[in-house]
Amino acid sequence: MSAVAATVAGSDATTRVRPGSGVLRAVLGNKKALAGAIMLLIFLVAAIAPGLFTSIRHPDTHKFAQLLPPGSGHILGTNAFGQDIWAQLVYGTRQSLFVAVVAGALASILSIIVGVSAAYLGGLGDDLLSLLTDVFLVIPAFPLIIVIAAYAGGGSMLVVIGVLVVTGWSYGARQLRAQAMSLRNRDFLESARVRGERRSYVIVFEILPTMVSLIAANFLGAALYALLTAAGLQFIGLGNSSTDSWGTMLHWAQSNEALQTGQQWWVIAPGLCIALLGASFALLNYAFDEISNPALRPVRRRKVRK
Amino acid sequence: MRFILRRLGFFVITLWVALTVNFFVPRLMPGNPAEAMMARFRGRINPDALKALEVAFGLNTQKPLFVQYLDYLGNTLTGHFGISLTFFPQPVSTVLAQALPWTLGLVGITTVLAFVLGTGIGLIGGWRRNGIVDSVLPPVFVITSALPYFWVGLVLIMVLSLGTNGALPNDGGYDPTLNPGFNAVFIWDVVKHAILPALSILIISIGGWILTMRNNVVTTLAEDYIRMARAKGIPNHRIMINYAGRNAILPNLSGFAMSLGFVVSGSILVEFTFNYPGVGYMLLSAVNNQDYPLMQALFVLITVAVLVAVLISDFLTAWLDPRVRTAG
Amino acid sequence: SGGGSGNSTGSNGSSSTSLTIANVAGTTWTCGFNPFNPSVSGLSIGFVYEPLVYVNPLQNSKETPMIAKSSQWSSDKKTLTFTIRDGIKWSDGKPLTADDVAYTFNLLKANKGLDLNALWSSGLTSVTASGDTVTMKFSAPSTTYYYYIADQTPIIPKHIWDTGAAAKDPVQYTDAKPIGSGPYTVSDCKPQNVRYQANANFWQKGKPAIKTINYPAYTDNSPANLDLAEGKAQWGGQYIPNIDRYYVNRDKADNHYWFPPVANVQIFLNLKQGPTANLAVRQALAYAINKDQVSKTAVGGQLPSSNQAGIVLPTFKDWYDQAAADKYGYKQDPAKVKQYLAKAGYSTSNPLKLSIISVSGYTDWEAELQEIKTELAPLGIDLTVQNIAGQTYDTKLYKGDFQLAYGSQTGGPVPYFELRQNLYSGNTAPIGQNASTNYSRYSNPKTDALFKAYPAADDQKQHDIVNQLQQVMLSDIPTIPVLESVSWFQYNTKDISGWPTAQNPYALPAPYAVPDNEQVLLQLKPKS
Amino acid sequence: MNESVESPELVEGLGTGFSPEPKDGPLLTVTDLSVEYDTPSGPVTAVDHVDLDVGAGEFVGIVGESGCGKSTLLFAIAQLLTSPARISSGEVIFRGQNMVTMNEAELAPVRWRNMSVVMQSAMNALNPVKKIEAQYADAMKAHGVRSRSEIRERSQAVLELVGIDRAHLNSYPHQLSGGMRQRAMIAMALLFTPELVIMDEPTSALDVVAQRSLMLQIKELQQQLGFAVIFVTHDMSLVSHFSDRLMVMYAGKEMEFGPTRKVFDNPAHPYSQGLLDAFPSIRGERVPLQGIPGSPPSLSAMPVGCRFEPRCPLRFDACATVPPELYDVDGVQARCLLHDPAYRDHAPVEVAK
Amino acid sequence: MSDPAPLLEARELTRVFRVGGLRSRKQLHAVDGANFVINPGEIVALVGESGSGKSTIARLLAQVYTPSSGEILFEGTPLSSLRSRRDVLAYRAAVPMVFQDPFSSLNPAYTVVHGIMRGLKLHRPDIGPADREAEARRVLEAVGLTPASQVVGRYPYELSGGQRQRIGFAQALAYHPKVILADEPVSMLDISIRIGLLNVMTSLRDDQGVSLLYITHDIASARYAADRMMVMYAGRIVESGPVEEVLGNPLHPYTQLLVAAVPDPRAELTVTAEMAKGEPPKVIDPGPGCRFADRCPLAREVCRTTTPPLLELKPGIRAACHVAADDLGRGEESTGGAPLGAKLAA
Ligand SMILES: Nc1ncnc2c1ncn2[C@@H]1O[C@H](COP(=O)(O)OP(=O)(O)OP(=O)(O)O)[C@@H](O)[C@H]1O
Ligand SMILES: Nc1ncnc2c1ncn2[C@@H]1O[C@H](COP(=O)(O)OP(=O)(O)OP(=O)(O)O)[C@@H](O)[C@H]1O
Ligand SMILES: [Mg+2]
Ligand SMILES: [Mg+2]
Repeated sequence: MSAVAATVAGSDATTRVRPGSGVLRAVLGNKKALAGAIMLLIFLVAAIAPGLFTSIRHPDTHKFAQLLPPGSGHILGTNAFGQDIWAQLVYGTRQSLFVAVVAGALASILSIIVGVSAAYLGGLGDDLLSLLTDVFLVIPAFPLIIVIAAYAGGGSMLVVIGVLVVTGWSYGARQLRAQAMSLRNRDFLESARVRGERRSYVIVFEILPTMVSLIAANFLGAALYALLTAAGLQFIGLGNSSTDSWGTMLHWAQSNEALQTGQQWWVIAPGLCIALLGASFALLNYAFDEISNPALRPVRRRKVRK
Repeated sequence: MRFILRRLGFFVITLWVALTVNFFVPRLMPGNPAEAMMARFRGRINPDALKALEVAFGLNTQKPLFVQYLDYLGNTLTGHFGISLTFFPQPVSTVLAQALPWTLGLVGITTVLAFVLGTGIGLIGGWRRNGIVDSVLPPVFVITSALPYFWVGLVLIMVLSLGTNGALPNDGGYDPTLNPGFNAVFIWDVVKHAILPALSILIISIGGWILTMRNNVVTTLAEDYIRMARAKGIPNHRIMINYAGRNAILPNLSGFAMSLGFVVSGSILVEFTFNYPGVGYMLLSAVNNQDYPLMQALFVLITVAVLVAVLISDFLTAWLDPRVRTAG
Repeated sequence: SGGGSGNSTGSNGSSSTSLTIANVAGTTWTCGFNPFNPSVSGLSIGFVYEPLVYVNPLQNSKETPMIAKSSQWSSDKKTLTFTIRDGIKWSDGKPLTADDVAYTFNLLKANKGLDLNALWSSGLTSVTASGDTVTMKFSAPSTTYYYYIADQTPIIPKHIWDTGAAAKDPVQYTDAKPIGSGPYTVSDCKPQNVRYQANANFWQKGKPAIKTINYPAYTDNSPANLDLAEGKAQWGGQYIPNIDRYYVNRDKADNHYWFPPVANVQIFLNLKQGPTANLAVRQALAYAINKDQVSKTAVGGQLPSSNQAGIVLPTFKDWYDQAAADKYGYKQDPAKVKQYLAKAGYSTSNPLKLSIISVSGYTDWEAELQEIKTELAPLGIDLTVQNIAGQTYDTKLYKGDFQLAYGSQTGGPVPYFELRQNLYSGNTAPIGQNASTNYSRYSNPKTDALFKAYPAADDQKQHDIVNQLQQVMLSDIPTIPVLESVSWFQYNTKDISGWPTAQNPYALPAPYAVPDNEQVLLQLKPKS
Repeated sequence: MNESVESPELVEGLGTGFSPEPKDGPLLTVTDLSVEYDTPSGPVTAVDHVDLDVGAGEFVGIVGESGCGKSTLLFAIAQLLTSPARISSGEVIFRGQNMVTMNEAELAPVRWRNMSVVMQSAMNALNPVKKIEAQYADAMKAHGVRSRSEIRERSQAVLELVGIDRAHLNSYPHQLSGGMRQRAMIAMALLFTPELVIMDEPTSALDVVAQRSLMLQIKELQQQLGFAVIFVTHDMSLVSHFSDRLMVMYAGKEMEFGPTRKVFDNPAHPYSQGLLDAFPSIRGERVPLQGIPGSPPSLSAMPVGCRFEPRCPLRFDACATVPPELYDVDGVQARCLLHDPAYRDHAPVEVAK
Repeated sequence: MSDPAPLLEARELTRVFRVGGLRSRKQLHAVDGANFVINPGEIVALVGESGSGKSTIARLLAQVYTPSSGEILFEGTPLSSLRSRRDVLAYRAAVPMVFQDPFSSLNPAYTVVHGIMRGLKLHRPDIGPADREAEARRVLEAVGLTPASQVVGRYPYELSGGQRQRIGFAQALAYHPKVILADEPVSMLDISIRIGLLNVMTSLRDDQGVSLLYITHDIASARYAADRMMVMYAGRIVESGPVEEVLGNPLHPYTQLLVAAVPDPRAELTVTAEMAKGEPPKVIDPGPGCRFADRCPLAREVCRTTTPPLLELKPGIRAACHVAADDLGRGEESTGGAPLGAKLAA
């Protein structure tokens, strides 16, 4: 188990930035994170108000001539079914983002519950929860998801989110536990108890706020995992192929030989969107990494006298 | 010794959990193995013949669940996974033996390569902090490691296979009309077929190694013992490898095993994209063919493979890091 | 990419005697060739094993004698006699006799697991050989079984199958080195490829003209498609999206396709429960779907649209009752939909909500259902598509646990087969129990009587019966045929000629259609 | 360079071979040394124009409060600063060579063989994943000692010198107690009997008893082997008995530098005086003491005049504006305007003496 | 004891920790059978080497740890009988603790006054929410963090170790405590400001009658501030008594060693012998006998077999040493430690 613990080395460095404004400032002050935040923002807008980006309301059912090239009134052309690829892309944002965010959030919550209670309980409870975490960490998730999705009949978004959460929480739990463990030896928690605070207060108001940046980093990691895994599932046809999402688009593109029949955009665009959204998570995460490990912060370059 | 026992214990428990999940997932879902059989031959077989088949293959057992569970554990441990429905009537184990070498070859070599390359680049990047390597690579690889495996595969196919008029093949493990054997033609063909899938895995997984290694090195460089090594007059390149590299790699080493799970996941998609005849691809065809015995056996196989890798890297870490041994 | 070496010497036409088949199997080969194992029978029947008689579904069941040089029904249609051709040798040189034929059928009797067409449980009572004849006795008139007996049962050599592993358990027998009477033998088998060699002992002298066949195992459509498009494989049997752009355009002179329809892809409507138990609802649905549009958008027109009578056209055009079909005039008609929905009690405030099950992974079905859903929405029918795993799908389908189900039947050489699969009450079961083919659970004594009369009837009478069955389809709407499933067939004429075409439909052209493939293989010739 | 090929002194000779020869000038001369850290809000000066000299075999103590730049000064002397720190001015002349202008290759032979470093926390300064012996061997191999037996012998000799069983050569750092680790570090510094050993708070992590015993041992070794020591601490009383000369630093500047006894008996700088007054004694009468109110200035907001001015009990107007220089007061250098002839009249009697 | 009702009293206070793995039976005796009292208005110094159990005693008193055995009485009431939240809170208010490590005892997510404000809310209902900030400023200034307004809005990472340590002390002051458990409250303070906080402690005692348990390594500062002193070694209290007596005339060999080791710039270096080598004391599963015996130059056979009890060897002075007890006989002559010290120096 200790070997596993080593993977999160560095995470026990004190969280140096306070929650709220601090995180915001850190993100704004980091170029990479800023780029990530801007990309995420654009996707968010597309998810909330797709109408801003396209005038087509129902990209699945609104049919045009088939196989139109890009331009020609369709930014990315139309596909073999006569659907406008750009419109599908825009409307696909919502579900992809939704799955990523919801599964990411639920997995993070599960991570927090398991990780923090393992650290806080200590003793046998910790041993069991840690074992559970490690087991889930090691069991290859994607094959398991495939097996579950195959049995569960794929399709339903609920099932997909469910399996993503079940398989996606363990990494975060391990990190949060390590962090909480390092907090456990920190006197401010004991100081709070000596002050006379209740247990619940200690957990919610003393422990959690100090882990904000790690929790955020975890959420982003889990969301990225959910995004990619869900897209992978949809791509191989284990998702609900009648919903608008990027993974589904890729699935259709692949099963229609899009690359070979001059519909490259049908493949490139949704993949690029997944990649960009994923990159925006990863870039934001970069900032949180730097927050929780000050050693990683960039230093200014300067000519050094020799 | 205690350490080894502990790790072995973890291995056994994890395996048991995986096996148990594997046993109960199908049983929590509608349908039963006999119906799976039926599904496989839908429309091509009459119900009477089917009943006879069920009997012939012992699919109609009505044993209590617990007994089935024990049977299952026993069979799994002895490598008896039953009969594949897709490759009827071959035993699943034979089918697995066919797919395994491909995955081991492709994913194994690529993962090790990604690890070695990534760690090396990360070491240099972290060592020459703010150097060219360090200022370009991290942002680039932050992005590449967030790419979907299958999509990278598709783009590579488009650019390097279709774009070159098939100079690099984009499907299968080798040209099926060649006769497999240890001859140059065949081996070259296998290598050619492996290039694009390997590249996809490499592109995506190397970034993680570069970044974590770089970060570890940067953190390690702040340690006093590095300064101490410099004070001792040890040449820079030796400090980089013997001190910074060696200490920074430790967390990565256990990460290596951890990440195998992710790489295996990715390789499934890569194998799917390239129709590479490995374990992951077989898993998906098992899914498509509703070949549940095969599916479950593949899952067990992958789990065991990852577990063994974890075990190996644990021992390796313990061997390299004395603190782990005693901390237990 | 991994393709065949079919025309490796293409420029120098005379020596191009090898053929590569591209037909996605979804798996690699197991190198078993047991013709009674449905997973691998496609690799042995037609190549190695032959039927008694070839029955061509595309030419009104036209017969081509193979192992049997003739056959004869008794007048009561209860006894069938085959005369076995002289001078046929197994590929190991031993002669093929009537004994082998009788042995084959009696093996099926002894091993139910081999009797895939349920011959022995549907009336066959005995099979005996004497001299060069084989006599089969039935408990009832059974002309409809002729197809299964003569065409669908491969004949195997007794001297191989009654010894060793085969004798011990013929069901699980691998048959790795199959001995048959067909035009080819297996010369080499790898999981990735089966190679066939012309059978030197084949009874038709000078045939086959193509000496080598490669049959690679394609686990996925795309590589097979690509090999076809690039001419590396010459005989294809699969769905290629955008086939004109993808396939034909690459080599307009030599890349061709022809998709003769064979059966229907249809919507099964649950007649026993839910909204579809109401005829008006079924009628509304029948008028709601624009089948041509489904064909066009979902599959690029590669599958033609079906008719409500359920007669596959043009394959069975002789059986089609145009007048009856015109009377009903099923085609998309919003006014009629509205009218029937109103009759069934649905309106905009109380819209009809239906769900349809389909198999996940069948992307063509998914695409078709997407289109249907799109078409139904503006007509006030809210369709939910559930793509579920095949196993779950089957369970639901068999047990009647669905509202609508998208699916298909296997059909046969005449419309009778598919209609019987759909409508005969003997093929159904109460909700909750397994129905064998009649999933809508249609049951009507009058219809059943028609099916019972059919085997003993003469040709004219049989047409009559099929006309009445079409009436049932049109008026009761137990299922809604949407598209016609076809025999997928792509072929390359650069180096090989003799392919079946719409003008000369001498056999079902798909490489996976057995034993039709034997007919094709016997016709193919290297171009010189 | 030619030092690197010369064979190391025999272990047996450790005790006797070296005699501090006062060559021409002191062993180490630091002049006008300044170190800056680049921070996001601009460079800050952590060591500000410090002068220092160390004679052969001399024990020089440096004291000062936390953060006043002691470690930075040491690392600057040993050329061990890493980004974001850099030397912005001054030179470090060691054995006649200016270390500041030497490159890594030129420094390598000097390091450890002539000048070694003992760091504050042995736990961090020893590589946790290498055995003690391997860490000793690394240092020796870097200086051309190849023979295995010689490496082993030497390692054992130095380890025993500091009173640790030779068996511990095979231990990993975490298997040793804090005191033992610190001793092992000191032993490592003595591998080549260098002329100068730089020690950065080598005892501050230990408790009083262990601290005392280690100090005694260091002093004993120094007298036995004759190397010079620069010893940094924030605990004045710790060096009071051991150092020959003492430098008091405050906020990056040296405030007072002179023979230890003189500084203790007669502090020339109000800050030194304040420090001494802040130490309660365990002997003699219990008298109420007064600390120095306030706290050291932050590096980014240095007072323009005397850096101690805001806290100084003896400050006068000019202190806030005139930066004092080092004045020689009776053999002691002190940076206080009170010793400037121009401001002498401001001096209260007690301080001027 | 002269006082009938000590403020805090420990009786046979013991705390063992299980160390090692899950099934390990090894026990670390951090505190073993400690008996002591803290009276109103006195500062008791607790000194001893690192790991001897000083912090553990403080934590036991603060109820961070529960005793493995033995009992703590607060104003005569056993702590184990405090059940209701009100009683517990009352005890918490009366006996606050200042933690050893200022880097970890402040929550990095909040401004430094968070602890003070929460404490006021919990323990000083008399102060309304509006006045809390003023009160917080008052206690901050009391510990020398002037002007308090500059400190109030800061986060811990913006303060130096010394400043944080004073925040911890201010927090304890805010509750109107009866006893402050101060675990090395000045260890991180620079020498120049350390004495200021010690003066705060003494004036608290003198002006408000607050008692303190002052835990420290720094013997000189203990002498400066404390009235009584307890010396710990390896989990046991080996000597206790009035500060001047214990330091001027140490009875236990360990105390003597400790006193001799304290550097003093004003005094001559007296002891030059190599001292106190050898292994650190064994606190994991210790056997019977004096735990200092292995390092003690005076150890006898009995020291290794019998645990010496903490006996009152002189009025008000207790020591746990067979040798000292023998030397002093049961008589009360004050021959003192001179002969011992001489032997030690030899
Ligand atoms: N990386 C850095 N960036 C900016 N400032 C730094 C950095 N490292 C040190 N400093 C500053 O340089 C000054 C001197 O630090 P240094 O470590 O030399 O102090 P010190 O006297 O050794 O203190 P201590 O007694 O705590 O070891 C401090 O004020 C510190 O804040
Ligand atoms: N929670 C714990 N679990 C296990 N062992 C502990 C725990 N807390 C303290 N110990 C052990 O108990 C012993 C006494 O520790 P304690 O912290 O009381 O010593 P201390 O005298 O305060 O030392 P220091 O002067 O270094 O602060 C030590 O050996 C320590 O390792
Ligand atoms: Mg320092
Ligand atoms: Mg302590």
